[in-house]
Amino acid sequence: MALYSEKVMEHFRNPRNVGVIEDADGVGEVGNAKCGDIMKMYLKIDNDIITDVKFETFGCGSAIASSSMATELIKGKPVSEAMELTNKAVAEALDGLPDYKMHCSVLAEEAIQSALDDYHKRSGK
Amino acid sequence: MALYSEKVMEHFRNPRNVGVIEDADGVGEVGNAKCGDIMKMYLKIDNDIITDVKFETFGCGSAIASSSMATELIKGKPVSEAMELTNKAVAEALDGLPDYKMHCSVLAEEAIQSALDDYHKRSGK
Amino acid sequence: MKIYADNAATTRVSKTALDAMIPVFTEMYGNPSSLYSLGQEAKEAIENAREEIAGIIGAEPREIIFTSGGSEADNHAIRSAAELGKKNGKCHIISSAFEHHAVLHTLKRLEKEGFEVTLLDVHENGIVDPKELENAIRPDTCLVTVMCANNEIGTLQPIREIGEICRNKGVLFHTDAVQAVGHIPINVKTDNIDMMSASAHKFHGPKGIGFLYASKKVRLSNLIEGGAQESGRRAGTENVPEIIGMAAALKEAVSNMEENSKVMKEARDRLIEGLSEIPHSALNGDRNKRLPGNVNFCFEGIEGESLLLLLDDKGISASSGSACTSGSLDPSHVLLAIGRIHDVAHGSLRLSIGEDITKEETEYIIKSVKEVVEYLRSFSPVWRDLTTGKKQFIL
Amino acid sequence: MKIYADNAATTRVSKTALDAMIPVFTEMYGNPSSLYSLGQEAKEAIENAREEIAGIIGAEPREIIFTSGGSEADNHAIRSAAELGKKNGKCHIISSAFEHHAVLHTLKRLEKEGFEVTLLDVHENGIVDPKELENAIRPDTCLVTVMCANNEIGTLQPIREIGEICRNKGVLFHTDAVQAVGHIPINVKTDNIDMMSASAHKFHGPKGIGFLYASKKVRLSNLIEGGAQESGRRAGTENVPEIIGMAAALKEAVSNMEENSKVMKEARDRLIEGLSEIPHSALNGDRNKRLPGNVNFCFEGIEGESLLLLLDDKGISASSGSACTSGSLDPSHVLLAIGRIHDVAHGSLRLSIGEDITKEETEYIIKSVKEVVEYLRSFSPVWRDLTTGKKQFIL
Ligand SMILES: Cc1ncc(COP(=O)(O)O)c(C=O)c1O
Ligand SMILES: Cc1ncc(COP(=O)(O)O)c(C=O)c1O
Repeated sequence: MALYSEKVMEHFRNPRNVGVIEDADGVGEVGNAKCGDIMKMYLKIDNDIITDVKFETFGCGSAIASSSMATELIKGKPVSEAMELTNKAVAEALDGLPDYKMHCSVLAEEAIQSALDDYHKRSGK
Repeated sequence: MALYSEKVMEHFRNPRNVGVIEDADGVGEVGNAKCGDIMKMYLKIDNDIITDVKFETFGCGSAIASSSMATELIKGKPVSEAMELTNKAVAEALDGLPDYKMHCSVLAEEAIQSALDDYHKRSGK
Repeated sequence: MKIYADNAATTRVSKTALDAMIPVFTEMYGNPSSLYSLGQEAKEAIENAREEIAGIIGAEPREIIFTSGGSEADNHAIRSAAELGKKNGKCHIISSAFEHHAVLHTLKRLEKEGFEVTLLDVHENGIVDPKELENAIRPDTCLVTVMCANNEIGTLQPIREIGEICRNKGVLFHTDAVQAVGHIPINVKTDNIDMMSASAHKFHGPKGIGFLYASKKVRLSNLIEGGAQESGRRAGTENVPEIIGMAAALKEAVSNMEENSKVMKEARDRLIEGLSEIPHSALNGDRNKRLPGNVNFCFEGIEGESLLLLLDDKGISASSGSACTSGSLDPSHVLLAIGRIHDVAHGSLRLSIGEDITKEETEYIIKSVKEVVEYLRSFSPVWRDLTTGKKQFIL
Repeated sequence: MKIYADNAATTRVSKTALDAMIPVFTEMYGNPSSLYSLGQEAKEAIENAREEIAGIIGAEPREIIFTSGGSEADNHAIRSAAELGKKNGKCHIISSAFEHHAVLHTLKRLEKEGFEVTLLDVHENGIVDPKELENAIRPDTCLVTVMCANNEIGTLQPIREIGEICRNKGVLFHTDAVQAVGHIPINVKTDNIDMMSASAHKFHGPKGIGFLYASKKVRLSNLIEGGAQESGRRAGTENVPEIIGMAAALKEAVSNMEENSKVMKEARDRLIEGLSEIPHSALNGDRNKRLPGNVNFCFEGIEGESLLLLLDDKGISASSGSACTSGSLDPSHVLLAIGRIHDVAHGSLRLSIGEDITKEETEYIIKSVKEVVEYLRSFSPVWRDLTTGKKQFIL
């Protein structure tokens, strides 16, 4: 009954895929500082496969962990699969989030979707 | 800050002048069982001197101690002096009573006065 | 000999409970609302305590709210039900004539605010009649609050039946189980209880902590406003050590309940037998439907306080009615409620024994009470009038 | 290194307080309302505690009411004043915008019941202006409640001046002194205080116990109804061990106050100096008129919770605003009240140090906070926007 699961803490402490992709094929940013959470996702996509993904997050422990987990879940996956990513999948992969932190996983889902939208827009699909 | 002073407890534990005077010159009873306190005083009076006094009390610790102390205060004293006995004197002689127990000392005063009234009535004074 | 026979007033904190508390005071001292480990450890500990307690009474953890004791729990439950009732235009509450003051005084306040209160008769045996309760329920009744076990005479109320009636009529049912929890089996589900108050210091837990069980279907309003502790239903930094002490004490009490109950009942029955030998005495409350540790007598011709003080001198701690009402001059409202007239009600004695009572102690109590009653009667003007025929014996 | 720097949330129970409590749990366990020796010993002990506490704050013993903590004391004081006010047709209350929720939420409830509440501005420095208070008082003002020291930013309010104004205008003055008692000198008489709340766990006493000082001229109504404890003003069996623990802790805190204060101020000032070196940071609350142990900063571009968790990993327990408000998504109402905009208020850190802080620990905290802030900024999209000029720095 700690605040967060071991998994959340592990991803929070050692977030995967932190950073920026300068020549990203899709970038998405969701949330706002007023609410205390902003996530920015950078995607590198090759042949409809997400070959690289990076994130930047301003937010609480679960926001950082959710970002990290979301990037892990889509890295190396086809775009079509990434488009199916749900916040529930992110939360589950983290062994759950406290009720009042579920919105962090929602943000992660939205950040990915937003980056994918950007990719689709740019690539004219 | 015990419930009662040492003096009260001492008189409660070893009440003086407990009992009955069969051939009393004055008898007084005050209080009622409904309120939880009844005191009965028996006086033997010789030449306007209270030569003996006994009491019976139904009541709490301070009622018993007040009865005991009151009898001590008037024993061997002239009737005139006994008539001056106040509840305050009884309470003070007991090193004080809790506020909500002061009525016990009042009862003791009244019991004495009632017995003296009886004596006066009987003796036609 | 030193015998503590006032366990209905309060109990000694058990070693188990104390041992559970001490490290919390000095090591696990974090605030459960704090995010860092020390705080979350404390949070985890109180949630474990909540789960433990919920399990014992057949509730869900979220249905347990920690309070500062039985009085707060009673106030919280009744005020909440009243507020709900008011919203629905239901301003009638049913209770019994011999509830604890935490209930009765709360109801008195509500009367001033426009509520109507029916207090059920508790009869000579100190037990509410479920039929009478059923008849008292009206369309505008918003709450029935009847205690589980009376704190003075120990009589057990037909909680399950009352709960069933309330459920059928759609009326909320609260029970003040402060004297019962940890002493007799209670299951809020099978006993049809919507709200229940308990206090740790009655079952060898610490003073100043208790809990309110409130079924998840009941929306509580706050008695104490502030932070979001207890899911927003009770503000204030949690009394972590005492919550943990309470859970430990309850667990211990419940696991030894059967055994303890047997010991206490045996002693209780011997005490009743022995004290009944005192002439012009009477047991208060039903002979059998009473708490395992409760013995309550009236002795005609004497007054309770002097009896207590002399028993104290003999090493016996006992009480004359509720501890809370001492300092008052009126005799116990409980004894009046079961029909004892004032004169007799003043001469009452409550012995509430613990599970560690020995046969030797039991006999010592009987002997001591007999001696003291006889002594006090020896110079009681009331006793004189009774024995000389000037007054009629009541008992 | 393990450093507990969240003493404003709660404190470790001192050895003195624990040692005072332990024998009460298992030996002096009588109910203070009981007449026999064991009960009267407990009664005597709590009355001694009451006298001790009263002496420390310049009150009379009968002006101290024991409560289950600061929240209950706040609720009790405010509700009582409101009830008195209502009787006299006075339904206006003045408070400040950054009170603890125990005060603010009680006021919100009163608003629903028809009261009008004016919340005074606390300005950028986190201090109420007595002139503004004076101007806010109306003929129908029944209560002014302004805290002694803020729990988040530690700013000290001009209590004595506020009290004087209230006294002159004939308005009751309550102060929530939960953060101040035991930490700075307070005398209810010279500080013109009519009612004051305190909580033991903020000065190394136990959780779940506090007190309300209420001048004898104030007639309190009951928040918790029931038995006649606390002269009929607060029902419920007294939390004897914790009352005694509280008195012991307060006595200790007050006798070491000067010394402790010196140590803490030195560490506080060094922390402020050190953390000010972090670019785009700002101290919250007045630089000098603050509690000896309070340091509160905003760091632009990062969020508080992740800061806390990483500090926890480094052994430092700290907080981001009131412990009670964690779990909420809104940034602290206190930081908003002093004019911090949401974006910045999210990135706050409160360090509330104890009297046992060492120079080494102070330096370790500075180093750790710098590291963590830098790390979090390294992947903060907000920080990127600020440093790349896409957004303007606020701090
Ligand atoms: C200023 C202030 N008031 C009231 C309280 C509430 O005190 P408690 O948690 O003891 O109820 C606190 C602490 O939580 C506080 O800091
Ligand atoms: C039946 C009953 N209800 C309520 C209470 C109040 O409990 P507390 O003193 O813990 O507030 C008591 C005991 O005093 C009690 O016996």
